[in-house]
Amino acid sequence: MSGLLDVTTIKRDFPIFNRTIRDGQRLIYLDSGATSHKPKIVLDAERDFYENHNSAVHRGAHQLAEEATELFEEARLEVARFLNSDGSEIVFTKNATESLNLLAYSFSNSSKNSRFHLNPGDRIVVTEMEHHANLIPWQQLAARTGAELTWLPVTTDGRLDLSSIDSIINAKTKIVAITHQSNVLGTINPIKEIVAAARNVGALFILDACQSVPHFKVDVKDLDIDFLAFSGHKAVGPTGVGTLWGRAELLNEMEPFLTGGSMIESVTMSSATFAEAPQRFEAGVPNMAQAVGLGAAIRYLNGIGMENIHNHEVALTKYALDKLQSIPGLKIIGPTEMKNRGAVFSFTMENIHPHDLGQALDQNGIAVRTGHHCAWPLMRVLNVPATTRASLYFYNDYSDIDALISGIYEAKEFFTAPRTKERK
Amino acid sequence: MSGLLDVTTIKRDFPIFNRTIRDGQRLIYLDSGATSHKPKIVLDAERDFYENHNSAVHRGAHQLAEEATELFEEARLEVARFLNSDGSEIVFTKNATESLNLLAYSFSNSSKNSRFHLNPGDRIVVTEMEHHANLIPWQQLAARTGAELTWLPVTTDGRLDLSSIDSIINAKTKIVAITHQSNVLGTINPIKEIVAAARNVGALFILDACQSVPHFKVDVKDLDIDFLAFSGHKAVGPTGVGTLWGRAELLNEMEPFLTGGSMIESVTMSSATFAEAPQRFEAGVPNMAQAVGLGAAIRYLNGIGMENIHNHEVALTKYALDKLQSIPGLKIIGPTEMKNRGAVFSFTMENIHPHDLGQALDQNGIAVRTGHHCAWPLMRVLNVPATTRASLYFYNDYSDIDALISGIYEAKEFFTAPRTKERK
Amino acid sequence: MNLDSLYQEVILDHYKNPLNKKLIPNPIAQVTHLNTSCGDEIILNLHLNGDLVEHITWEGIGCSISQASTSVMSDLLTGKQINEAMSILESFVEVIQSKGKLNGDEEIIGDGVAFAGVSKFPARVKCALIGWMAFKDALSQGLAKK
Amino acid sequence: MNLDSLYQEVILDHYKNPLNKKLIPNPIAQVTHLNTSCGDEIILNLHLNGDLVEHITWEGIGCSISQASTSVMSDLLTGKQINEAMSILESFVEVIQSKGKLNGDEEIIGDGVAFAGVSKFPARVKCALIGWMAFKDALSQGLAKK
Ligand SMILES: Cc1ncc(COP(=O)(O)O)c(C=O)c1O
Ligand SMILES: Cc1ncc(COP(=O)(O)O)c(C=O)c1O
Repeated sequence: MSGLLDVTTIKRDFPIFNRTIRDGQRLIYLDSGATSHKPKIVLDAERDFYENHNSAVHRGAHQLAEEATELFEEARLEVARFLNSDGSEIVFTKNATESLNLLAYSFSNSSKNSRFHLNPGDRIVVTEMEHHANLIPWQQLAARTGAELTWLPVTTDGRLDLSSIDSIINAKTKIVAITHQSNVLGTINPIKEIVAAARNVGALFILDACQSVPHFKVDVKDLDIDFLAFSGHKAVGPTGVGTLWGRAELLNEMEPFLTGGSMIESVTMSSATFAEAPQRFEAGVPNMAQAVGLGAAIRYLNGIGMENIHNHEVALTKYALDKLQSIPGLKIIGPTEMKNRGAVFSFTMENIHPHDLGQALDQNGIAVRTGHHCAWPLMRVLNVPATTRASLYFYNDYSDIDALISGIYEAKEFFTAPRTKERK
Repeated sequence: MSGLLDVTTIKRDFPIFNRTIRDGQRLIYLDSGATSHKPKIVLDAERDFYENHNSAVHRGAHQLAEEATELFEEARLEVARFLNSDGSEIVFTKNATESLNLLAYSFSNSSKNSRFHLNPGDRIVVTEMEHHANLIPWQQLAARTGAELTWLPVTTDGRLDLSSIDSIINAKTKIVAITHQSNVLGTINPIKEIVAAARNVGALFILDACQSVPHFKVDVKDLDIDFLAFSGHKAVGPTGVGTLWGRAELLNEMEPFLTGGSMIESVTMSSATFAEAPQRFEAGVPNMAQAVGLGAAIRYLNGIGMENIHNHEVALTKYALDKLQSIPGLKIIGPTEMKNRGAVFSFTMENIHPHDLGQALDQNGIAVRTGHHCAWPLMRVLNVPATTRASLYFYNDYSDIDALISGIYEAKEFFTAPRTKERK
Repeated sequence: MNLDSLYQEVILDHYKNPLNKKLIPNPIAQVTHLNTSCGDEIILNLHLNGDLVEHITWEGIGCSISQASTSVMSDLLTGKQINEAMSILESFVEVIQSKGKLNGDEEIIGDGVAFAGVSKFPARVKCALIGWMAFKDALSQGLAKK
Repeated sequence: MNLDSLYQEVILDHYKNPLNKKLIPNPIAQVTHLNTSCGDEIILNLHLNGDLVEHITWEGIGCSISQASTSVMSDLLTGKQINEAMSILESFVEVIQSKGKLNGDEEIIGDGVAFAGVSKFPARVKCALIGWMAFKDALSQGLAKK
């Protein structure tokens, strides 16, 4: 039994599925929400860069430098097209965390009369389901500027509660920064509705697209947002590369973040002026091979088809929700209906701590994540100390879910069986 | 003829030397100051990470996560040992530029009573020969805090002028940030002497070791410094990874820079507390494969031997200085004596603009860099708009220098030959 | 390695019936330790009587390893001389950090030997140590107050 | 490709004997353009007379490509109607950005055809365009002042 995509064939593109786990067992990887695996084509693209074109981009007049620059800039265009945007709007960072910090620091570097400047009393709005990467930078920005950080609450079934949106995103609001899909709950948020509220009060809208861009088509024009962040490593790309997309007119108005080589216009001992975006935000020799690898990753994803990936994940989600809910004592933390929901499943098991469950699954070759998933405040809201999380991608199929289900039953058996042996 | 190392054998480790330049010519790469090439062993280490162990470090309890974490932390220890330090003192960044910005931002995030806090009137001291990466972050920090940025001047023969060091590094001085070796001049600065001046007034000492760590043994304990930055990609490592070394007690007192996942202790919606160093400074899923690649790069360098690399480069430097100075019209920008000098040669040629000279060399397969080399203020001081720079590494030999010399003669011939053809 | 060899009966038993899991008030030191990667938490109260560890009581949430290990620790170290307690603690830490190389001496670390298998799972080392580290911390705070 | 086909005689000649390389004072617009990757600099003065480009004079330092191209530009566009000058500029830019695909029409861009080879060297495209971009910039500033 398989999903809509031919997973057997797809898996052949990913070398890691040739290895086994804990003494010869099949690798059942359900941790793509943390990081995805990489197809051979991405590794080959990085390697080709190093073996044939390696050189510092934008800096040399020799042939290697020309070739390296061309490959790097082609990768930028690939990412730009993927998001339905323009090359001048794509900044390469090291990960989504840096992308979001770039915004928060650039805003606090801005001068008093800039649109990015925050004053005491101004508001930054996030949600209770944010990943730490889209929460702490805003806490810090609020602390630096005296702005107030507030948030949209989460309902007990893991959706955003928008009932008070107009009082939360109010006239004081300058920035709204929200995740597209929760990495814990799987919830896909109604971005257009929130963008409309932000537009109404003239606030900037920032989308944390770490868990959406790898899984379904994200079109920045259609969503009508201002900034977007995602990480290459969750989208079958290399580690060490992330993306910040921003509207060109905004990026060009923003103050720099990291400063140094390649981002300048002119420099004296005591001051400097800066290049246009995206160069303005790419100080130093960039993560060239990684950017080139990300370009290849996106070509690969396009080859599979984002629509196909989405449909495949919808099928898996339906299957997994049914199966998981049939396990006695298992509680799904997050929406249990299919609507606006991705293939990420957090759950708790009666009388088994998530760490123990994760360990038991690992002994069967099943990789899940346990803990607070870098969304500790959400855990507090939902009143769970931790969850077990299975997160799927297009290289997973029904059999992986079956393995998870029987692994859970086995763990249940092991941890809740009556015991006789006496303590020494 | 070759240097002290067996370059023919060494080159076999570097796949890029199998390719040719501009219609079948041998690649003569004299741009390692910008970025170095990578031995196969480094590419294999990265690939092995992706193909066999890929997983988010420090986050999962499954086998892949364990293996990934172990490889990542082993790489950290490898870097630590290389600098004669401890794993807890090594922070992985994306490049040296980020390492230096990390310091500048962390310092401005510090609270009033912290030793890192700068007040108006406090002094930051750099030199006139800094790379933009070790200049602009301090300009910006000075602008944010009201501190004063000042600098040690450079003499006409490209050495630091230390005659007024005691009035420049004075009681107001809180930070001294200086390059170990100039990426333009090749000058190796007398670090211990400057550290002593900094210690005298209680200032922190930061070393930009981008051009030293790859070329000779750098021992942070012996130098008695506080922080050090270098980039992996200049040390036969991957792109997308840099290092910040800092004394443990300083790192643990410093405020975070990038914030997000994996660098926290505890998080609520409105505030957060932070992990110990180095985790405190590594927000988000790190550049894991690149860190592992850097570990392999350092093992490779250790295999060749830093002492051997240094001796090899000393031999090349002697040879190159003699040959270059014999070319009529060629002027070396930087020291012409061997003492405290690395294998980096900037020069100008009478009546040939560096760009044109670089282009002519490129047509012969010779990769050099032209321009201001991200040290624009130094160019102004030395009163040259730009230079041509040849920078060598242990995979270069005498024949590469010979090729450079004859390439320069050819260019001279071409650009200065008397011409007859009339303008149309 | 199968589940049984990691989760020995002793561990599961301590997990189900933890010892000293009820805080006695008025300790000489109270500490809270977090496992920052999963959100687990141990609150530990220490009572000293001269050089004697009089009570180690605790509260908290966590996985079987962390709960059982804290239970074992509280049982083992209560009634010991401070220096004896510290030397048991050092022996236990050594086993847990041995990456599967040490089995531990039952004479010294008692039920603690059941955790030797944990040392092969780096991600669980913190779980096995959280209670012990809390004790160590409480002890140094308690001694500072004396 | 050998050096001669990139550095055509025309280029080397203009480099040695640049035209209009002496600023005439009191321009309607003066602009300074930098090549940020190498530090090269062009200062350009523009004089308009109604719809006519009356003088283009300049100063600056740079490589042979940037100097020669600015010289060719100043010669070619002086005395032209503004819209004619702009259309020549567009043709030149198109050739330079063609990555070796266009040779350029000598009827339109005159000595500018000598720079067609530059379009194969992405790092030199900026050099070939710096003077032209300075003119474009000065023109729009000049027109704004009218
Ligand atoms: C002396 C010096 N400092 C800093 C840097 C910046 O290094 P990176 O661009 O890798 O951040 C470089 C290299 O470009 C350098 O040569
Ligand atoms: C929703 C969300 N936002 C942000 C991040 C941070 O991404 P990274 O760690 O790659 O910077 C993650 C993943 O860890 C995530 O799931």
